[in-house]
Amino acid sequence: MNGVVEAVGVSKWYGEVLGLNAFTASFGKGITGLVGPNGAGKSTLFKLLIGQLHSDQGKITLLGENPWNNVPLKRRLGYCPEQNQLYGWLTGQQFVETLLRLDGMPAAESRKEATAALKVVGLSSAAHRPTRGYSRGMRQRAKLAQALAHHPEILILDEPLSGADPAGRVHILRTISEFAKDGGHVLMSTHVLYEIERVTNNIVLIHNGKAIASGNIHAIRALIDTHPHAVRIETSKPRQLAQALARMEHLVSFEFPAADTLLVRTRKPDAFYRELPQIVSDTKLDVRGLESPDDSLDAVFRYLVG
Amino acid sequence: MSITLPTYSRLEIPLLGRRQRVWAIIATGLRKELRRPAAIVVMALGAAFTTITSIAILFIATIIPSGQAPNLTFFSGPASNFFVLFFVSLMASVIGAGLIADDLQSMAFTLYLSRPITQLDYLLAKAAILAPLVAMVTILPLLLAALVAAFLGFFSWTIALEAMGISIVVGGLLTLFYTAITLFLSSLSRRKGIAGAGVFAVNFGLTIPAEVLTIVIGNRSILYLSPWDNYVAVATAAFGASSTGIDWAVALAILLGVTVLAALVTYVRMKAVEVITG
Amino acid sequence: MLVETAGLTKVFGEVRAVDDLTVKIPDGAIGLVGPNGAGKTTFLRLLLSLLRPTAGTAKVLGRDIEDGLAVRERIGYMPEHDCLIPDMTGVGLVSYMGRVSGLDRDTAMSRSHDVLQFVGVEEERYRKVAEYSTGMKQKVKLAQAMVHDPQLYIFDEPTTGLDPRGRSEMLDLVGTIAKSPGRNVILSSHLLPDVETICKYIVILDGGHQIAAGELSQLLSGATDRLRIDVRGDRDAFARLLKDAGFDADAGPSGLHVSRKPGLEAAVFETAKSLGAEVRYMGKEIRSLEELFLELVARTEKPGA
Amino acid sequence: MDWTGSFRKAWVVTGLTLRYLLTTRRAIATGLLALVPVILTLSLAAARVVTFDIVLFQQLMIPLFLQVVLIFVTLVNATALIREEIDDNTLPFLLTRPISKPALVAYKYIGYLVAVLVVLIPPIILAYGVTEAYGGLAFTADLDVLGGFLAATILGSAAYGALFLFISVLIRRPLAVGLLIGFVWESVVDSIPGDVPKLSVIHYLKTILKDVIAINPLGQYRTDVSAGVAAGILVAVSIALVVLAAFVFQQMEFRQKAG
Repeated sequence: MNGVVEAVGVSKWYGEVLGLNAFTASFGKGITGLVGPNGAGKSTLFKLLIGQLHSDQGKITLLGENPWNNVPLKRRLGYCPEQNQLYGWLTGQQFVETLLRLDGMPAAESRKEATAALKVVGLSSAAHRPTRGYSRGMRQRAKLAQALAHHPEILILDEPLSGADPAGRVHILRTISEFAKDGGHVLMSTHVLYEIERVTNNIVLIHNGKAIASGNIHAIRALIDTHPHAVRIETSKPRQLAQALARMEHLVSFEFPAADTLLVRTRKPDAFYRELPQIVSDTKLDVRGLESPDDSLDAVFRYLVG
Repeated sequence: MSITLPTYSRLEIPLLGRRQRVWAIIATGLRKELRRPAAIVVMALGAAFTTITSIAILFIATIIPSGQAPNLTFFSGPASNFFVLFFVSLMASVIGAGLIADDLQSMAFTLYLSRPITQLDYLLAKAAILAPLVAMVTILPLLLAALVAAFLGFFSWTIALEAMGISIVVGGLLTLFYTAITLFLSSLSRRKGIAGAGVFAVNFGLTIPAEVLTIVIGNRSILYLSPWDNYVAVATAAFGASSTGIDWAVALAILLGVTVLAALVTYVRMKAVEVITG
Repeated sequence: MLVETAGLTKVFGEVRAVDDLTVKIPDGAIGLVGPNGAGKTTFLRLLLSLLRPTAGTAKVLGRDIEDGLAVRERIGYMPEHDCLIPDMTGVGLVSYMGRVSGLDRDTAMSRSHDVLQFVGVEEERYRKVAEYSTGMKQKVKLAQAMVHDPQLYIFDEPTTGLDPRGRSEMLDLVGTIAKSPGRNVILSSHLLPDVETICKYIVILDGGHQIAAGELSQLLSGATDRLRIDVRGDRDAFARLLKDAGFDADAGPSGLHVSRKPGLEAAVFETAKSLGAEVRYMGKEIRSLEELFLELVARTEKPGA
Repeated sequence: MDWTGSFRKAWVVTGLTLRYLLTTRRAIATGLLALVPVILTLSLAAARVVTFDIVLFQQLMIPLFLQVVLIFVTLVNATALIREEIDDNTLPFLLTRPISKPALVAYKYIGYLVAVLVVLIPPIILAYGVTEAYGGLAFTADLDVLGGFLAATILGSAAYGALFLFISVLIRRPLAVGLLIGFVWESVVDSIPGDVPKLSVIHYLKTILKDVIAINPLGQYRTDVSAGVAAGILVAVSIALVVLAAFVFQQMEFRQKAG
C-alpha cells in the first residue's frame, strides 16, 4: 500500500443509481489519466478522494489517509471541479487569493502566490476582471490556478481541458506536466484521449463503476496487441503482397478495397508487425503506406467497453 | 451498441405565423401549471376560499338591514375581500415567480430567443399564462358570487349582470397589476424563491403599514402607498359605494402607472439579458 | 452566399467582441474556429439577430439580420451551454420548440418523433430531460434545432463534455446534416479534429477579426511532402540509420518525420528489419488544422490580449 | 489548536460571506425594503402629521419592521449561505480547503449576522431619529424604545437566521418553507390560545419590547416570561439551531447536478 491512491472494493450508490461498484485500483506517482465514458464513475471517484462523498462500501485512501471529513489532508491536495461556476462577483485574483488565505496563508503572501499562480496558468491579463465575464477556457485556468496556488502534493483535475481553446489546452497540459516534473502527483480525467497520451503513460480505464484496465499505457498497448486488428497497406501490387504475407499463420482474411490497397486482418498484431519488415524487404515489394484504425487508445477503449 | 442513422427528413409545409407561435407558449405553459401539484393546490384553495368568502360577505350585506334595497353597491364588499390579497400573493409566488426565473436558471431563455419570436412575444406569452390563473382569485369569485346571488333571488338579474361586468373590469385591473409586478420580480433573478419572497414583501411591506398608519393618524392619503387599497378604492367607486377616503381616479392612475412601469422595465431588462457562454 | 457581412462590429463596454468584420462565407459546411474570446459566440448571436450590431450590416441566407424573425425561421441553433427545460420530456420539448417556430401541433409532434429517431433518442424520449445523460441532452439539443427543418444549422461546440463514443455519434449526425443537399452548417468548435472531419471551408477569427478563411484543403496544403513513421523499437537508432542512408529524418513525439525521396519506403522496411523494430504507421504527414491554428494565432497575438 | 490560523480563516469566510451578501443584487432589494421605515417616517414628518410620536413609531415598526422587513431580510440572506453554494456548485472550492464543515457553517453564520445588521440597524436608528426630531425631542428622549428595537433586531436576526439556515441545510427549497413560517405562522400564531405562541420567534421579540419600553402599545400583550428570559431563550435557540445545521452539514454529501 504505497500508492498515491489506494482503493479496495469501493462502492458508492446514489439511491439506485450507480456511482462506483467494487472499484479497486492503485494509482502511482506522477500523472495518472482517468478515461471512461460519461457516467462511468470518474467524478464519483474524485469526490470520494476529496472527501465530499462517503463510500458505502470498501476502503479508499489518498496519500495514505482516509479523505472523508479529513481537514488536514485538504492542505495537501488541489482540486479542480468539472463545473464551471466560480464566484462571479470576485475577480480572478481575489478568487485565488481568498482561497489561499483559507489555507492559512497570510494576506501578503497569498497575494504574491495568487499572482504567481495566475501567471503560471496564463491568466495574468484578466486577473483583475470579475470572473463572471470569463469564458469557459478562462474559467478552467482560474480553477487550475486555485488548485495549484498552495503547492499541494496532489492535483485532482476533473475534465480540466473541456471548453479550453487549442492554445489553452496546450498551456494547461504544459502546466500539468511541469507540476508533475517538480515531484507533484496528478490525477486527471478527460474524454479527449489523444491529449492524455501527450502527458502521461499511466492511465486507468473506468467503466460502469469499475476499473477495467489500469497501468502503463504500454501495458494497455499490449492489450491492443492481442485483440484482432485490421491493417491497411498501400501498395502498387496488393495481390503479390497478399501472396507473400500468406505464410503468416495468424492472418484471418485479405481484402482488396481499392486497386492499390490491401486490407489484412490479423489475430496477432504484434507478431504481424514484427514479421512484416522482413517480408517486405525480402520480396522488394513496393509498400507506400501502412495504417491501422485499431491502433489507438480510442480503439482499445471501444474494444474493452464493447 | 451503435446507432444507425435514419435518413434526414424534410419538412414540406410552410410555418405558421407569430400568433400561433405565441399561442404555443401559452398553451404549453398553462398545461404545465395545471399539472403541477403545488400550483393546483394553491389554485383550488385560492379559488374556493375567495369564492366562498365573497359569497358570504355578499349575503351578510343583504341580511343586515341597512335601509337600502339590494343594489350594486353591495358588491363592493366581496370586491374588497381581504382573502383575495392573500391568495393573489400566494399564487403569484407559487406560479408566477418561476415563469421567467426558471428559464433564466435553465438558460432555456436562449432556446426561446433562437426561435422566430421576439422578446415582446415571449413576455406577452408569459403574461398570458399568469393572468388567467391570477384571475381565478381576482375575477372568478366576484362572478360566482353575483351568479349565486341572482339565482337565489337576492338581486335582480339586471343588477347581477351589471355587477359581473364591472367585476371583470375591476378584477382585470388587479390581475394586470399583479401579473406585471410578478413578471418583473421574476425577471430580476434566476432564483425563483427570491421573486416569490419579493411578491410577499411588496404586498405586506406596503399594505400593512399603510393600514396601520391610517387607523392611527386618521390621514387616509397614506393608503395610496398600498396597491391593495388603491384597488379597493377603484372597486368601491366602480360599484358606486361610498368612498374609502382616497380618490379613485388617483388610485387608478397609480395602479395603471405602476403596471405600465413594471412591464416596461421588464421588457427593457429582458432585451438586455445576455447569457454568458464564452 | 451563406453569410455576408460588411464592417460588422459589436462592442460590449470597452471590449470590441466583433471588430469591423467583413466576410463572405459560401454555402456548405463551414468551420468557425478561434481562441476563447475571439468573438465566435458574439458573431453567431449577431447572425441569429439576438444582438443588435453596433455598426455594420450582415446578411444570412440573403436576408438582412435586421429582420430577425425571417432569419431565425431559417436557422436551427444548438447552443453550447445547457439550455433544456428540465421538467419536460424529450419529445415534449422538441415538439414544443417546433410549435414556437411555427409548426402546427400535429406536424410538430410528428417531426419531433422523426428528429429524435434521427438523433438516436429512443425510449428515453418519454422521460424528463432532467434525467438524461450528457450525451442524451446533447442529442435533444440537436433535435430541437432540426425540428423546423432550417436551411442553416449553427452548432456551438456540439461535442463539449461528450465521451469518445458520444462524440463520434454527434459528429456522424452533424456530418449527415452537412451532407444533405440544401442544408448548411456552421460549426464552431475548439476541437479542431472535429472541424476537420465535418467542414470543407473554414473561417478563423481572433480578436473579432477574420485572420484566415478558405477551403480547408488549400489552407492545409502548405505542408511539404513528408512521411510520418510510427516506429516501435529503438526510435533514435532508426532515425540515425535513415540519416546515414541519406534521408533527413528527425524523431518527434508522434514518430519519425522524413522528407519523401525515392526509395524511402524500401529503406524504412530495410532499417526495421535490421533493427528488429516494428513499423506501426507509415503515411503522409498531414499538416493538421491545429498546427495551422496555433501558428496563425501566435502570429497575431497581441501582448496583454 | 492553532488559534491564529482559525481566526484568520474565520475572518476570510466571514469576509467572503459579507461580500456576497452585501455586494450582489440581493443587497439592493433587501436594502430598499429596509429603508421603507425611514421613508415612511420621513413622509409622515413631511406631511406634518399631528399624532406622529414615539407611540406611533412603535405601532408602525412592530407590524412593518418586525413582521415584514426583518423576516424578509433574514430569510433571503440566511437561506443563501449554504444552499446557494450547493445550487451554484461553488461549494467544492471551500470544501477542499483545510477548514472543517462545522467551522464553515459557524463562520458563514457570523458573516450573515454582520451583513443583516449592517442592513437593518441604520434604518431603525434613522427612523427613530426622525421621529424624535419631529417631536422636537432630544435623540436620547426615548432611548428605551430604541434599545428595545435594537435588541429585538439583533436577537430576531440571530434567531430567524439560525432557523432559516437550518431549514436551508435540510431541504432543497428553503425559501418556500421559510415564507410559510415567516409570513404565515409568525403572523397568525399570536391569535392562537394557550402556549402555542411560545413556538414562534415573534412572541419573544414582543415580550422583550413589552418589558423594556415604558410607553408601550404592547402593554396588554399576553406573555408570562420576562425580557431577560426571552432573550436567553432566543440566544439558546439560535445557538442550538446553528449547531444542528453544522451537524447536518457535516454529515451531508455533495453530489453535483447531473451532468
